[in-house]
Amino acid sequence: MTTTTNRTIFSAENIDVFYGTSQILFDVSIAVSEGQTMALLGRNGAGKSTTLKALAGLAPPKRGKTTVLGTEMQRRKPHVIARAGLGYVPEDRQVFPEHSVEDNLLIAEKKGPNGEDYWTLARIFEMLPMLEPLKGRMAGRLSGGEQQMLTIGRTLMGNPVGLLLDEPSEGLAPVIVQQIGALLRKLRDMGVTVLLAEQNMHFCLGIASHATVIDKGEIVYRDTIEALRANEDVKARYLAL
Amino acid sequence: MDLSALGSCLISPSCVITQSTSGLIIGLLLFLVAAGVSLIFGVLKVVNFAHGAFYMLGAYFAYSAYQLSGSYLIAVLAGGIGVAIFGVLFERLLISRVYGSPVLMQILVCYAMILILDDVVKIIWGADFLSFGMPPAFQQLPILFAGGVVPVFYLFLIVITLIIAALLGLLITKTRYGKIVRAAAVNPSMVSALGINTGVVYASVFMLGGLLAGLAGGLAAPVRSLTAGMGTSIIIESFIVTVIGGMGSVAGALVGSILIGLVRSFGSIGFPLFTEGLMFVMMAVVLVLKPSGLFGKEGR
Amino acid sequence: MSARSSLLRDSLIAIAAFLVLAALPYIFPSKGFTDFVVRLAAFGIFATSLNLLVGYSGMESFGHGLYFGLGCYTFALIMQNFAVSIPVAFLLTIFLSILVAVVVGSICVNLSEIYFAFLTLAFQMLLHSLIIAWTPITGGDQGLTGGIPRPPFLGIRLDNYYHLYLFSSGLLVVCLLAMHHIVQSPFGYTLRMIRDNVSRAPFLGINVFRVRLMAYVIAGAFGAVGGIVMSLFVSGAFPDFAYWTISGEAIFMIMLGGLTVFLGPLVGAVMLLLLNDVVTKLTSHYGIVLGGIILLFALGLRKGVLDFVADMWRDRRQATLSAENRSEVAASAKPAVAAGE
Amino acid sequence: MTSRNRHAVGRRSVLKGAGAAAATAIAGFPFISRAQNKPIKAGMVTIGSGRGAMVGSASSKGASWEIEKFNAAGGLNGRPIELIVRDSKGKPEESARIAREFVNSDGVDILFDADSSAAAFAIQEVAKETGVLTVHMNSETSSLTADPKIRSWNAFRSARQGIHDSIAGGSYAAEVSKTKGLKTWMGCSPDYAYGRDSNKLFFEYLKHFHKDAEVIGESWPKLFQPDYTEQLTKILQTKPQAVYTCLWGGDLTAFIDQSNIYNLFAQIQVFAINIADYSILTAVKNLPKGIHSGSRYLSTFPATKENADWAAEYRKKFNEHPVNWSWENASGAKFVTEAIKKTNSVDPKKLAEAMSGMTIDSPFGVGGKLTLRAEDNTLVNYATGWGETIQKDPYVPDVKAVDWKVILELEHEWKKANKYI
Repeated sequence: MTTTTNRTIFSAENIDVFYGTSQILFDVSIAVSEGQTMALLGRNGAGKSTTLKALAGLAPPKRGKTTVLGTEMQRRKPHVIARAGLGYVPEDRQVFPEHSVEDNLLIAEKKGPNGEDYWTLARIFEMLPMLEPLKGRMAGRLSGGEQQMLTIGRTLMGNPVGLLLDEPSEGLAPVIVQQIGALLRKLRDMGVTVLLAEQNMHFCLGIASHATVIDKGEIVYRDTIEALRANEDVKARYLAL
Repeated sequence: MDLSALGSCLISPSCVITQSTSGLIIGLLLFLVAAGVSLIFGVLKVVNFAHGAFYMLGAYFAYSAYQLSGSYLIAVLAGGIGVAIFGVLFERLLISRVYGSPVLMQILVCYAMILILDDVVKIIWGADFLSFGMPPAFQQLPILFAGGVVPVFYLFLIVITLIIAALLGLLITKTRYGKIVRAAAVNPSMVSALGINTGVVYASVFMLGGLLAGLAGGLAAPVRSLTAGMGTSIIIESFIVTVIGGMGSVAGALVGSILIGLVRSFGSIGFPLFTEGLMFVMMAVVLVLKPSGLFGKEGR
Repeated sequence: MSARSSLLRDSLIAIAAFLVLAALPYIFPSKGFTDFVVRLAAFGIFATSLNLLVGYSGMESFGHGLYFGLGCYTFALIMQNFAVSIPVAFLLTIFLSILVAVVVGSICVNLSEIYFAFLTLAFQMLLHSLIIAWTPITGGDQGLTGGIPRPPFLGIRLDNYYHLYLFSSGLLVVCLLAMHHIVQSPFGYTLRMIRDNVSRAPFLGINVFRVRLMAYVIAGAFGAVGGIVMSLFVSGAFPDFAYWTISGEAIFMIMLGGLTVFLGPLVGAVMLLLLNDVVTKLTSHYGIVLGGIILLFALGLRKGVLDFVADMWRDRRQATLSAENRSEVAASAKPAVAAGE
Repeated sequence: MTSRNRHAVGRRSVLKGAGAAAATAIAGFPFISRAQNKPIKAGMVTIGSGRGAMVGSASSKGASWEIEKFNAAGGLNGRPIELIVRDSKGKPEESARIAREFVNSDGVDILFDADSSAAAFAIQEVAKETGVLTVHMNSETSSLTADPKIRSWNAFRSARQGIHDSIAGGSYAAEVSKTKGLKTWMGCSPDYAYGRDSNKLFFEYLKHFHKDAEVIGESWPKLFQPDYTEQLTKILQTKPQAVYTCLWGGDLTAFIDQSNIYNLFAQIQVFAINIADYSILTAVKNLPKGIHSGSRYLSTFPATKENADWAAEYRKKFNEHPVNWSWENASGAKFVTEAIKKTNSVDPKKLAEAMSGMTIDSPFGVGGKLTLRAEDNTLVNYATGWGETIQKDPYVPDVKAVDWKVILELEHEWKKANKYI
């Protein structure tokens, strides 16, 4: 079990990201250090997903750099970044619908960047017990919550050192959201480094230690999550619906 | 049209057996080519018009290997492996550069490749057709079975292609590689985000498709004459199979191929002048009733 | 600019173009040149009509040769078997093509992308099989031989090569003018809107099926005109004109010339015909040379010549606004992501 | 397919082609006709690519060799013939275009049609329209010259003809039938114009010579069909005593290879008109014995020294066996060069006048003579006969020549029946 240190696991430094000719991110910087759970908060369309995609290599930045364990990654393909230890969980739960739950997990099985092989099928099922009885079922037939658990489990199978989580609570029933919250706390306690993109600050309260707020593609605020909770001004300007 | 002849064939066991084996053999060789077309389309969304040329190359590689070694086994393997390597080169050097382009641009590249390969074959192996010759092991009298006639070589081809089909089926459904390939067909960027190099997956699919087409060319070489342009007819049939069976489905390709084989063999008795038309009618009917094909997934 | 004044402007350009074409044989007094333009008229009309589908409607038909072959055979058969004038045979041919297009189109246009491509291909090959099998009428693989009678009409004598040249150039200009008018009309904009966002169209009260069917039928009718010109050029008809390769050639013309610019397919037709003629003349290794050139275009430019020119033009204008946006377009087309979409 | 090298059409190199491309890219722009060059120009339209590529390869060799001899002997007062060969890719419309381009842009004096039958009809239209002297060197379809509506004063055929071969085949097959008691027949010919005509006429003359013969089935593979299994099994189901096929080239070798594994030749007498040609005989690895075949080209038939020498020299020169197209094209070119020598001109009217009814010395004719018959501008008196195959050289040891008197008589009746005369 690791604890929080000051070592940066992954970061973005002054990145600009474009889709086609329109710029989405402007000079965004964010760094997540070992064992930290960082919340990336902002309204719908503020640039949270794009920041995560830029880190994962799916939306390569035009300028600036991204790093994983100190290595520059901004020109790398997604699979290189994933092998370098950064796991990505997409917002819309992109399970492979015609593969079984077990196959979804096995496809993603790999060692971590330093040979870590903590996560196995057995450990995933131990962590996400609701998946075990479903392991033979087509992933496309799972409920939304189950699919969300599966995508998280699938990314963990790659033994990442850092995890990018894109709105894991979105569109799920409150009871499922609670379960996911519990799962994230468990991961935090295990010392997994997480960047959690969310619209819902309350969901992050018991999970994240720090918060970064993004709006219109720019970082507008960063502090501990408790400080953000107390800052009504920032909440009203950037987070209120 | 000669429906009475077709009718009397269908009630005669000897005719049914003979025509069915002939349908099987036509269909199974076609399957090896069509499966590659289907896989490549399913995973890469590339309509590989050059696949018929792969088959042709396989036959020519096998021919040269047979001239050098005198071994049919080596010849077939040379055809398969040679085209597998060629498939990877084709994918890496040419097709991978137009993945983002419109389908028609990809077809343009394939067509250019067909033109070039036909010419290259003409330069290397000559403009005259070549005949491979039956390997001595198969120079035997055909087997008589319930009044039907089944040549030994065709029996061998049927068995070997069925084995290849079974192995291919296992590879695609049971192995980790097959699971990754199918996943990449659905969602390549997610596969990439899980740390899998999709470039390698794509190249490997072309390699697999090339291997199958090359094997088909090598296996068929003893009974087909080799000429530049011999891939043209098989590629059109492969597309019919792919459409009928469902794009990307190996099982669909198998069923579709055998169906085409049977249409050809029984059609030649019932509609000797319109067998070709019959295949297109079948394709049109399937497309109208179930556009995704018999084994295809809806909504893709 | 209003639709009316743009039609006026187009018509003036068309008349000027026709006059230039009519004068050219006096500058190049070679039958080789007039032959070339007649073939170009056939393929230019045909390729442009296909681009109504491919470029403007996003309907990638692989079977447009159906109409080329149909036009060619219908016209030749009517002229050979019935004592009618050329305009009557012309109109009958167009009428039949429209009928066929309505039937085939009703079956095909609802299918998406690749399935549409394959089903149109199937129908074309059905016509090809029919031509091959129905020997007593069509001459089978030998083609329709024996020449096409060309009774004079309106003072036009199509058995004279210069008259045929004028007639073909005139048809080319008129058809291009008509098609340009169609793509610039509200109907043309509707087509492009459906192409760009098919799911939005129904919310705007557009009947997607009907609009697509109309585009398909219009393209078919113009495709048949190309076939008619070809049948006059070869004085007969050949099954090759209904084979899938003829659709392929039209597609290459579009891809070589450019599909986003109206005249792209015509430029592509000039290129492909010239390439064919020159390469056939110069080398026995036709396939390697033509294949190599196609590869250069496909992998080098990655778009048609006029597309390229148009993009350069646009880029130049945008350069002052944002010099860096362009390369981003290229960067966003990463193969791994793009291939799956 | 193009070559501007008048001495060795067969010798080409990519580099040279590229150099020529650069040099003629400007001058060779297709519309700008150039001033008449010194040499006499002959343009050959043929198939140089795809499955028919061997047609072009053999045809250009046959014709170019003859032209080379003419040039070596001084040409027409020092004017050599320059042979330009172009590839129609097997498309009739492209053949017509190239033929027109030859006449209109290149200004050829003579048009050699070494293309398919379908192309021959398209080229015939060009010949009629332009009045250029034309020789059809490969087309065997009879109506091309027999039908007065299609025939043209300036177009000749130096190829064998379907009707002649069918009469020859029918009479030979009838003889064999009578001795072996063959009554039930089946046809297996390619489904295109040549195949259908040949099939129909063969059986017509078989029945003419042998009243008991009965056709009990037909099967029609497509031209260039890769697999004949479905036709073979149909034959095995129908169980005829004999089969006629006019498959040719690579299709025929595939048919033989596939028939072998069904053991067809042991059960059924096969009459394959196109086997006795070195392109087939040397290509097929397990040639069965006892197949009946018409002679296409054999160095042993006619069994003369001239013929054997020609074949040997051809082999030495081109490093391959001559085939049917070789002699047909050599003959066509020979008629033209003889006519040029005789008239001392390249004027099409004078040449056509000279060629009509012309007889030349030739190793391929009966009695060493070939004639272009005046009444319909087509070749007669070429060696034609049938025999049975054996597995090795000379492959068809005993070719029975068919009497031209019989052929001409029946041809005359056939023309009458078709209202050609």
